[in-house]
Amino acid sequence: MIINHPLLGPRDAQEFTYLGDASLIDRPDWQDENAAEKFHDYLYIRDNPAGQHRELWYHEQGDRSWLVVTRDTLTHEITNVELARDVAIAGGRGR
Amino acid sequence: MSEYTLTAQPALGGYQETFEGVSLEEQTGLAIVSIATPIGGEDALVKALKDGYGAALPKTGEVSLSKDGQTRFLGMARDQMFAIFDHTEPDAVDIVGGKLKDVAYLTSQSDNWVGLRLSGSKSRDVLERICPLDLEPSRFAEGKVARTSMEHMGVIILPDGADSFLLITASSSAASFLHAVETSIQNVVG
Amino acid sequence: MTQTNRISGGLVDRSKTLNFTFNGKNLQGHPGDTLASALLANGQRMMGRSFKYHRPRGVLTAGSEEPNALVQLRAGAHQEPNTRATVAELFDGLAATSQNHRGSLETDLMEVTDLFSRFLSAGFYYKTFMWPKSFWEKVYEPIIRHSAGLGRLSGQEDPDIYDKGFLHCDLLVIGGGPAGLSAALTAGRSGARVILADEDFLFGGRLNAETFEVDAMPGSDWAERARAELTAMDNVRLMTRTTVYGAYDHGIYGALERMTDHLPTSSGKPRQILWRIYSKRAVLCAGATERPIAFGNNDRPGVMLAGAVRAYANRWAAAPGKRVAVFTNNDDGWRTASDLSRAGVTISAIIDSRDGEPRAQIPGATVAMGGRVMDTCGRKGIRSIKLVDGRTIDADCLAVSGGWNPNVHLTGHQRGRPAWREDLAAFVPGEDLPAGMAVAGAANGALTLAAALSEGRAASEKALNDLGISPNGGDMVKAEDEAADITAFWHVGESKARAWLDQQNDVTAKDVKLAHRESYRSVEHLKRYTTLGMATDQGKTANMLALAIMAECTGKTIPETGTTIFRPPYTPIAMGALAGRARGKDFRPYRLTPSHKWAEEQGAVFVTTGMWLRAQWFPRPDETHWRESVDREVAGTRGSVGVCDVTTLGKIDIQGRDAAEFLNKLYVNGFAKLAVGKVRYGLMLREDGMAMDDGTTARLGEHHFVMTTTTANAGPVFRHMEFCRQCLWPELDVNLISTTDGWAQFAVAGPNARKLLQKVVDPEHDITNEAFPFMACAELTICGGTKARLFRISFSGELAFEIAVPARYGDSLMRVLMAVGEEFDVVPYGTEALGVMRIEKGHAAGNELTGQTSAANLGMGRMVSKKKDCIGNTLSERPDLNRDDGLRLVGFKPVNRVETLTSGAHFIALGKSAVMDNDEGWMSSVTFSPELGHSIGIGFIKQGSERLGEVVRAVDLVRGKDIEVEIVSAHFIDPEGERLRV
Amino acid sequence: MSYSGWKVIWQGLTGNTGWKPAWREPDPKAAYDVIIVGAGGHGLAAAYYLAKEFGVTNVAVIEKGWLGSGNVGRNTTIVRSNYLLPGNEPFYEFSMKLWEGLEQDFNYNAMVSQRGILNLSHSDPQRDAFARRGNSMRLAGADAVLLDADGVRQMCPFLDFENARFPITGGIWQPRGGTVRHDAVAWGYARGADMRGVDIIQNCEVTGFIMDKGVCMGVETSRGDIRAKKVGVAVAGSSGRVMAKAGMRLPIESHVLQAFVTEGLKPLLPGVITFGAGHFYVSQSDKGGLVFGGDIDGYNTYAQRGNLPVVEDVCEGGMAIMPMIGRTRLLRSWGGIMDMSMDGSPYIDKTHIDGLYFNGGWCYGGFKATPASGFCFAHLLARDEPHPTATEYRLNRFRRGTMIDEKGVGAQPNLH
Repeated sequence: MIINHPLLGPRDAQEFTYLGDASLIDRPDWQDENAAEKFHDYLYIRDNPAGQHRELWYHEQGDRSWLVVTRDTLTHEITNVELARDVAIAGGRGR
Repeated sequence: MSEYTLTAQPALGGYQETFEGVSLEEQTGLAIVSIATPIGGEDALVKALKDGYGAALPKTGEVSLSKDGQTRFLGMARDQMFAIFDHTEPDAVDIVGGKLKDVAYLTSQSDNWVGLRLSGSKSRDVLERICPLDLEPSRFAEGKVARTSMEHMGVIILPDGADSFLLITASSSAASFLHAVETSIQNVVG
Repeated sequence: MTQTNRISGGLVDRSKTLNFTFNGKNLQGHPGDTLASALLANGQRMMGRSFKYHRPRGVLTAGSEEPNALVQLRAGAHQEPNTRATVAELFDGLAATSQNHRGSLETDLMEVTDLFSRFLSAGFYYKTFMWPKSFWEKVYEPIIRHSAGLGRLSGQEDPDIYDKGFLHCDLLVIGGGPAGLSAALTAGRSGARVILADEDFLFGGRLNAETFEVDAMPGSDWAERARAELTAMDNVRLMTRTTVYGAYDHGIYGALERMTDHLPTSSGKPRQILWRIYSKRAVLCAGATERPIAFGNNDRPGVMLAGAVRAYANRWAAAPGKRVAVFTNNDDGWRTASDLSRAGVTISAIIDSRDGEPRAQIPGATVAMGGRVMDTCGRKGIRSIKLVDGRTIDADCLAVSGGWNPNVHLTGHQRGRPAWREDLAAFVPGEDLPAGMAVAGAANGALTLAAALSEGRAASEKALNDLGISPNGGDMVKAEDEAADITAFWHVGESKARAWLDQQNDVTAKDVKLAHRESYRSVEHLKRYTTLGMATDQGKTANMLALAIMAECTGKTIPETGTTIFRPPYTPIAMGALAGRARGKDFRPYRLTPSHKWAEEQGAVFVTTGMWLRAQWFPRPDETHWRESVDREVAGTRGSVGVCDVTTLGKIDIQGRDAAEFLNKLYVNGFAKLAVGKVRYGLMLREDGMAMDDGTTARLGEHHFVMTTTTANAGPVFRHMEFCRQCLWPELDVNLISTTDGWAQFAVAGPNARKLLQKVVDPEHDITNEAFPFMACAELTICGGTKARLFRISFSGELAFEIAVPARYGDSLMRVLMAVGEEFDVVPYGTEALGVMRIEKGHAAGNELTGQTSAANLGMGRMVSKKKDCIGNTLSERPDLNRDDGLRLVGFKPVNRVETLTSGAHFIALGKSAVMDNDEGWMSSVTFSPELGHSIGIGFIKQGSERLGEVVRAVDLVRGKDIEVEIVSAHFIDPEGERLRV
Repeated sequence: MSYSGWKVIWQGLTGNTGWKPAWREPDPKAAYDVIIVGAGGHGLAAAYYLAKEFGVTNVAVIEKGWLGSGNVGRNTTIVRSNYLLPGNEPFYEFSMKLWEGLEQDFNYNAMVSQRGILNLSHSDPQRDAFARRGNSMRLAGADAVLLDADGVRQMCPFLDFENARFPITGGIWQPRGGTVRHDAVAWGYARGADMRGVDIIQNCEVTGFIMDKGVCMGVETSRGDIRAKKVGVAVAGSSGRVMAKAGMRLPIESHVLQAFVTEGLKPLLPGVITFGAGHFYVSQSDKGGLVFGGDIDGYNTYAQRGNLPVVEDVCEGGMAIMPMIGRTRLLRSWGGIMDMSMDGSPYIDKTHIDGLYFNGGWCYGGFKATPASGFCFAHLLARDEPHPTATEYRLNRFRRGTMIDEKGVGAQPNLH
């Protein structure tokens, strides 16, 4: 597979390490009253879609950036690649 | 005062060989300093680079040069670049620090890496066996830099001439990397 | 022996003669021959035996689809089983032997199995060999396995080398026949970066096998001219002997280039190269494969595909027989008759299953329109054929054509399905091609010449337009379309004798019918039940016939019955090539420590830890057992001072205004308040609450920390930290960079450690206990001004330091430490002594940090701060991780001190039986303690910390040991930690 | 009809015209006691044991494609019970015992071939871990032999002992491990279930679940609604997709595992061998091909195909331990979709929806579990309580913190 890195252009997926669903960015608040349940769902439960999947890849053999890649799990077509840090900030993390 | 002094050893013993169509040479005395941008500190760094070096902040994957041509800034990541220049002592980080003051986070990387220069008309054919990147001259020429993996080893590669590449690889596995390049040479031109 | 069947013409170089042997017989051929063409030229029809019934078989095809003519090529360690004679290029000295027979090829004792074939029909083995039960392993299976396989590996290491590489292009053209050449010329002339690859050693494809004209010259001449033009283009890479075998995601293709297989020896160069081709667009011009017709005894040597017969005559100047008959359902068979007749070969008959007028006048040939071949006669090769109308006709070669199947394989590698074309009676590429791929020529169902040429050009132009390159292909080539009428005809129903479909696996038409009768009706069931299409040719010539017969049985159409899924590789690829250089010591890189060379000089024994090679111990000449060396190293360290290279520990430089806060969130214990100049031990959890890694982190400045990780986890921890930094807490100002390789780091341990270091540390730096207490750190200079870092930390439990210098000085520092340490009898120690001392101190390491153990299990539950958030704290509070009877890390001593503990033993309470229900934990690490003089261990046992003093059994069934052990504190030596604070 | 050597001879003498269909092709009835979704190995085995052991015969097995088209049709055929953890080992040993009597039980020769499985170790910590595991196996009544390097050399002299990057220090050997002809397992269970009255309905896709007041009453299919008292889903690889139709999110990700076979060779390997320092395991089939595999590709996918890096990685591992295989050729590769669970261990459990039962999350260990999985799922469906060897395979175990994590890599499915 080839991942079109937003800063570096197309790179072989072999340079990357895969983590999983991009929802892993959304780490719950430890002081939430349902923190135990929320952390359980956060860590263990997946949508696991057959189709568009937003997922985390780490450019380990490159610029060490974490990326959010939107990829179809049926065809492997990649339609979007973003820097995970930007996604995290846009999603409200770090506020 | 200790009666002993320490002597520096080049990781590959100052390796240098010439083959038909390529030569391969360890770049001893290559100083490397990592420069990381603090959050919100990009403007200050841009200014310090300009003041200290007459250089621009490189984009990721690109190289900018100091005004005196002696220091290259490799854009390694969005918030990190490597300054590389010839300097044999291990105090490169202080030299860069002297120029940039405290606008960035500096880390010595000189001893983390070993530089190898591969040059000659066959150098692309040699790299073709181990490097996944497209090295075609119109796509990857001087001014570009990339970090990738060759034979399971991380490598920073930058063209520094028409048929010349600087290959920067981790010092602990440098012997294995040298072996990989030598094997390519042997398989292609040897 | 003379080349009795060599005829005139062709593309072989008669000016040179090549000597080769087949089953030891000396034969001759010429450059340009394949082994198959040379054998045919020498009149050798029989080339092998089939898998199941050991039927005599000759060559069926002239290409990589060959099911029968498989030979063992070369000898000794170079022996290469299952090589298709049809693609093995002839070279001087080639030695081939036939396969799968006991006795000679001609008199195979195993031929007897053919007599029992009625009992060995499809799937018979699923129905028998079940009684008596014990006979399966003792009798039946050994017999079955004994007859397994075709060729034989030498059992020796492959002596050849292999390489790999990466290529990039705008357009990859797969196949260099008329369509492929046309596509490549168009793109090449337009300035695109082109790769043209063909599995053959000549470009031209069928042009070399036919007598067609292109641009008013023989097709093979045109192909040669095209090759020459493409060769001259800098933007085109031509690759012969290169099979593009797989279409992978995003335009990546796998290709195998055979570099030296056509040479007597590879001369130290790679035998084959595996290329990964990154293409923006690809045009598949893989041609088509002819299929046979099924009829009785259609497997005898001499029965061949008509296109192959034509190819042998036209390209290789080898007549497959003296009297050739043709059986066809399409116009192609007639071309075989015409071409061979023109070359002077007698055509005895043409049997065309279609009605109507003969399609050509062939002198001397019997013509049977609407005719069908029912059976063949002859023992080791055909002598005559029998028609359904009762006629018998002499022939030593029967050329059969059932039509052509487009080679759609690569279009299906991403699970695209082909589509049925009734007019061709064949499957063509479907709609869902791999992204970026187009198909042209015969592979696309354009089975005639002019159509193939123009499709190649058109597909190329379309790809160029997609890429924003203006097509500039020059003049159209001139050629004509040949006659190509076909009426589907699959098998001769009147045949009583067995009609073979998959010739290598011996699957017959009856087997397909049996599969249908027994309800194995889906194509996949059919394949799996009968083994159809599972042989080395992947059923390239067989599958369509079987599908057609199954369709007849079920009353469905062929496309309703199904298609086969094509998977890589297109043709089989040598394992050596897929591995490339990654063999032996080159399997993975080595990481070496800065003192490696020095350690080698000392005769150190090395051990692999991950990618690193570390000194395990340093034997002295008088030591005969590793324990002697290790005990001495431990005693020397604990008694005076020892030095160990600990460079392999991961080092991460952490800087930023929020570095302290970042560490506070990463580690379970607090780091926010760590003072500058101090080091702290930290434990990191995964989000699920299990221990991830541990190590020490030093605060070198207000905004500057250096973390150490375990050797094994350096990479994963760095990745995890970047995840936390970029994804979880993007607001924190913190930057990370690895400095593992940058600093040579040595542990200096033992009561004289300070004294030794005082001899190298420059005098302005005070490292006395008062100025530089336990857990202090500093940046200082040594040996007259060399920058260094000093950490007062201890893994051994002794007064200890770790000293780090830039890696370039590592070798030198090791030598200096040894020299200045001479007066203290300093010992270098390896990982084994390191391990002994850490077990004596009860420190957890890799055997304890298994990813299955929590902070509580490790006895560090109280370190997990409840006052702050950190990775893993919430989920570490789950009930089953906090059970009262949870596992705890404790120490163990054998009750009888002379007993040796073993790692991996399980704990069972005294008086209970050794079964899983009574399992209370396991011993994780053991060592002989030189200081205590007996074996000790640490391990996990339920409620361990509350059971100190209790005796349990350590049961090690796999080593036959069962001993009583006492539960003790894991801190065997200096439990109060006095030594490390002096 | 029952199969035997005599039948084979008699049929051979009479033209092989008397063989009967191995299973019927029935139309679905309006209702069953139990519907099992998925005619893969586990689903068919569950139906077989429901009928044979628990007397529940009014059962349908519903399959989207052809029976056996799940992972039972695309694996590397290995059976073993060399597990470490108490939650797993008794279950897999139960499975091993069922394998050992399977053929006589269902009157179909699935070629259970117990030629042993050898896991190589390349370091002392790895040897220690194998000892711990071997003892777990022995405590659970399974067989395990710890070998040193010489022991391995005696058994497999062709391995690379002289020039290895990761020298072989020993191994753990389970003599009763081995291989089974995978398709025959599906066919044997299908035939056995069919003979006992189970309807196997192929080419019938489940499109939804019939729900009434939160209770599952049956399934909607491409061939109409079919009602049932209980519905069990055993569609590993597609669990995410199918259970989503019941509104469930699972602790599962779908990944592809590739497998490979070489051209047929004369006998070469004694049993199953696995490399402990790379990703490679191999056995030789009764036809002579080397059947091998390695790691999953490592990214979520429902496409039954993999990519080149893993192919290379696996072959590199192969050449690293047995450099004699360089000149044999890889013939065919394929990919199967795995339910990768969050701790590497499976689920056999009731769901929170009454009447709906789930079997999945087998990672790449599903084949060897087939008999026990079927048996335990049948037990759960018939009696509404877990079989004693499958008590830990609960969907809610992560809430309690009872992970069954053999590899110790945590909640990252692609690492299991």
